Amino acid sequence: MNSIITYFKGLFIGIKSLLFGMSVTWKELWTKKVTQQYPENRKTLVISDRFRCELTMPHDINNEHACTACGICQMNCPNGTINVLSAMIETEDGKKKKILDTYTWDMGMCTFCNLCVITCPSDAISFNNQFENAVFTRSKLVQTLNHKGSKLREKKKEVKPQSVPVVEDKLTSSKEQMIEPLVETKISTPSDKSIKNPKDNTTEN
Amino acid sequence: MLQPLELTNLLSWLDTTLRDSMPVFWVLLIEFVLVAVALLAAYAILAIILIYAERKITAFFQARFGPNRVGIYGILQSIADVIKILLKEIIRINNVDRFLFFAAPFFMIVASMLTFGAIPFGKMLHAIDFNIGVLYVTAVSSLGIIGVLLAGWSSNNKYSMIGAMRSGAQFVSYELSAGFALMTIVVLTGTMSFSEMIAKQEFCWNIFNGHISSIIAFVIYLISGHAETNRGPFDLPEAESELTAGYHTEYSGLQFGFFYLAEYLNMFIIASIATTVFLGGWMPIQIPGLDGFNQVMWYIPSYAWFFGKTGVLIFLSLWVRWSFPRLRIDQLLNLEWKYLLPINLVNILIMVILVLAGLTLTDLFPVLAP
Amino acid sequence: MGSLSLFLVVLLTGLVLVIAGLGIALLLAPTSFNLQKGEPYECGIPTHGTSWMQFRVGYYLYAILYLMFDVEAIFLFPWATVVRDLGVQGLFSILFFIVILGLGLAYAWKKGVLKWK
Amino acid sequence: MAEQIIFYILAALIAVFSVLAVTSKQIIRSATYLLFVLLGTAGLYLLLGYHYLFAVQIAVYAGGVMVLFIFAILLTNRPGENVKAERKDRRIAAGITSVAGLAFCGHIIYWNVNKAYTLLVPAEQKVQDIGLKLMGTEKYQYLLPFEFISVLLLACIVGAIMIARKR
Repeated sequence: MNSIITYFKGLFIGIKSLLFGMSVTWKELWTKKVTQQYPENRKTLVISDRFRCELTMPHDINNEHACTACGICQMNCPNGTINVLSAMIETEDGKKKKILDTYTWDMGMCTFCNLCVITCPSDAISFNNQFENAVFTRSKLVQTLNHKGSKLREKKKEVKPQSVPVVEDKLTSSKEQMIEPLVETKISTPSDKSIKNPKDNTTEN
Repeated sequence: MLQPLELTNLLSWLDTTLRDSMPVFWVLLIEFVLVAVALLAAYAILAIILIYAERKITAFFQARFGPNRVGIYGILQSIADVIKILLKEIIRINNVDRFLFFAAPFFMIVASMLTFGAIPFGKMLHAIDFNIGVLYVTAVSSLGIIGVLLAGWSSNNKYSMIGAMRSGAQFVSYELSAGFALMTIVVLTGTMSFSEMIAKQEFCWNIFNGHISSIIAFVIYLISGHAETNRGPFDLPEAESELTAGYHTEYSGLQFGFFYLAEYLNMFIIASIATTVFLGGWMPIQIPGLDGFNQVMWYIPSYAWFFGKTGVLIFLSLWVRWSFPRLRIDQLLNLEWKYLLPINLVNILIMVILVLAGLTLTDLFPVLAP
Repeated sequence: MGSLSLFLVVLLTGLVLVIAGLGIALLLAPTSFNLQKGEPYECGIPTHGTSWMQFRVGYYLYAILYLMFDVEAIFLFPWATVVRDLGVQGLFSILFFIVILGLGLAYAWKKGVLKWK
Repeated sequence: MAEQIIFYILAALIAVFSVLAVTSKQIIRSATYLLFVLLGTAGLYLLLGYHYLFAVQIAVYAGGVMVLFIFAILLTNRPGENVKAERKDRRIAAGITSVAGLAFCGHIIYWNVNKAYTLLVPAEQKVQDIGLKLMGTEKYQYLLPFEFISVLLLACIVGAIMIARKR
């Protein structure tokens, strides 16, 4: 008897739940369609700021960048995507100095993990939002990031006197901490330093 | 009655002019060729329309646009698909049973074509009209399962084999329910011929005529018909996440296309049989006594009524398909053998009682009888 | 003759559709030979053994149950067309028939045949 | 005339596929050839105008029995293997028996074909008539056998379940 009751109960509950499921899809049928029609909506397309598309090395109007050719990004890259070639030059005052010669980045091997950007001590590189990256040959994926004839930006002492020791701290600190700033320092421009610094100081204390 | 858009006048005019000008043999030959061409054209065009409609409606159920690149609103998409599938290589697989591998698509297409030919598309648009119409349709459509089983067997592929076995078990199970559901209506109308059935539904569709019993039969027929076509929540034989493509995994190019074609046409056939048996077929909506209204309804040609009703049922099938997750095989067989079949047997007896006690609508209100 | 010839026409239409389709495809479609192309489509590792092997008994049981009920349905169809003429006597004779077959279904249910293991 | 041509085509198909069904080395192909034989028989029924019987033949044999055959073949140990050829003396004996059977049946059919031919007139059978005959209780009506069929089918179900469950 009990089994008969469960049989009919199951039947009616089944019918009810089926009708409920169909009502859900019926509503879905009339919802606004969210598909982006890509080439047509190029003008209005919004790409999230956090989206990592292409590694770039920002240059200012004087064709200067911030890369000191230290090679930390190259060492931190898990795939060996980055290749930093440096050159030695002699400055006016007779000192020998290492400067950047070519900075190549192979997009085909990049996993866009952002480690290079996080670890860069001088915030010379960043990911931009330029997402249309398709090319016809694989060799075109290998890009040279520093512009022709560019040189290292001279440091202005008054902007951030404390920035250098902090960066060193970060490098010597343990590797787990490196994951943490991932969210905050999406695009590290020099102006971001003011946000980043208090955080680093707290971890230090 | 004035019926300006019907094809009946055209057809009878064609027949008489042919008969006047040449011997009977040639007339018959020409008419047969015309029937064949019409069927082929209808088959192909319906397949193209159905594929487009399915893709578009599916997209809307999933909050996206669907095909909209090839032609305006993507209407040329399925034509492009047809051309593509014709240009695809038919790959020769090692270790298959070549004769059966080749023969399987024939079973699929011939079964669906023989069923397709028995559908009354409109007034006089009816190729095969046996007096056992309903039984003929259930019998012939069961040939398709042979195609599925042979395809699965001959491929010598484990996925295909399992898919075919599941499909066989599923098809034979649900074939029973479909047959019994149609039998309920045969009890009600007392005829198995499609044309007589339609004639009896002039003022009162069968689904209303046998009220409770008819509606149960209708729902059961839709469920089991849907299951027979291996679609929607019942697509275990080709469950792509576990069996790749089921019984037609090894088929490529147009040979695969035939399976695809037969699947879509079977969807249409199930919907159109349900239309004919339960919803009055090509008969327009008629209300006894309101001659003016009936006349207006007749201005809409009968084939438009037929395709309209069938289209609604196809939409229902797509709606179900995109609403529910796939069943497990034990759930599938339970649904048939523990729920649908016993309910069906009881339902037939209820219908017999309704008929004998004079409780059907046409018995209660004789004005509804044709 | 009329229905038979129309049936033949429809049958031939179906056959012609497949043959013509395959013919067009063979003319238009490219062919190329590749040793790996003819392999059975599986997970990527070469197939182990044949797939023509022994299967479980469950499928067979469902098929035989189906056959019984199919034969029953075939016998019920002629009866279904004459329910009105037969009256109450027909109802009782068919009630007996259906109940006996219902017993068969109940037996199968009780024995656990309908349970997929 | 056209009916005769169709009849001869169907007869040839049935004969050829019967032979193939027996001689084929693969059991699944045998089953398929047998299916063609059964479909040919269905064609003969259609030729005679027995639409009901035609549908029964297709529904039961194509839909039911063939599926059952294929599932049953898959129950055997190695369904994909070729059947071994019989010993030569057995083959000769089988050949002689079948030829003798053919001669015997052929003789009977040949001498009685004129009588049968006058008896059988192709005519469309109405299903309603079949239904009335099947359910009637008078002479040449078949209610009792009809009811017994249900008992027979019940016995079949029970038997099949018993056999299959023993495995």
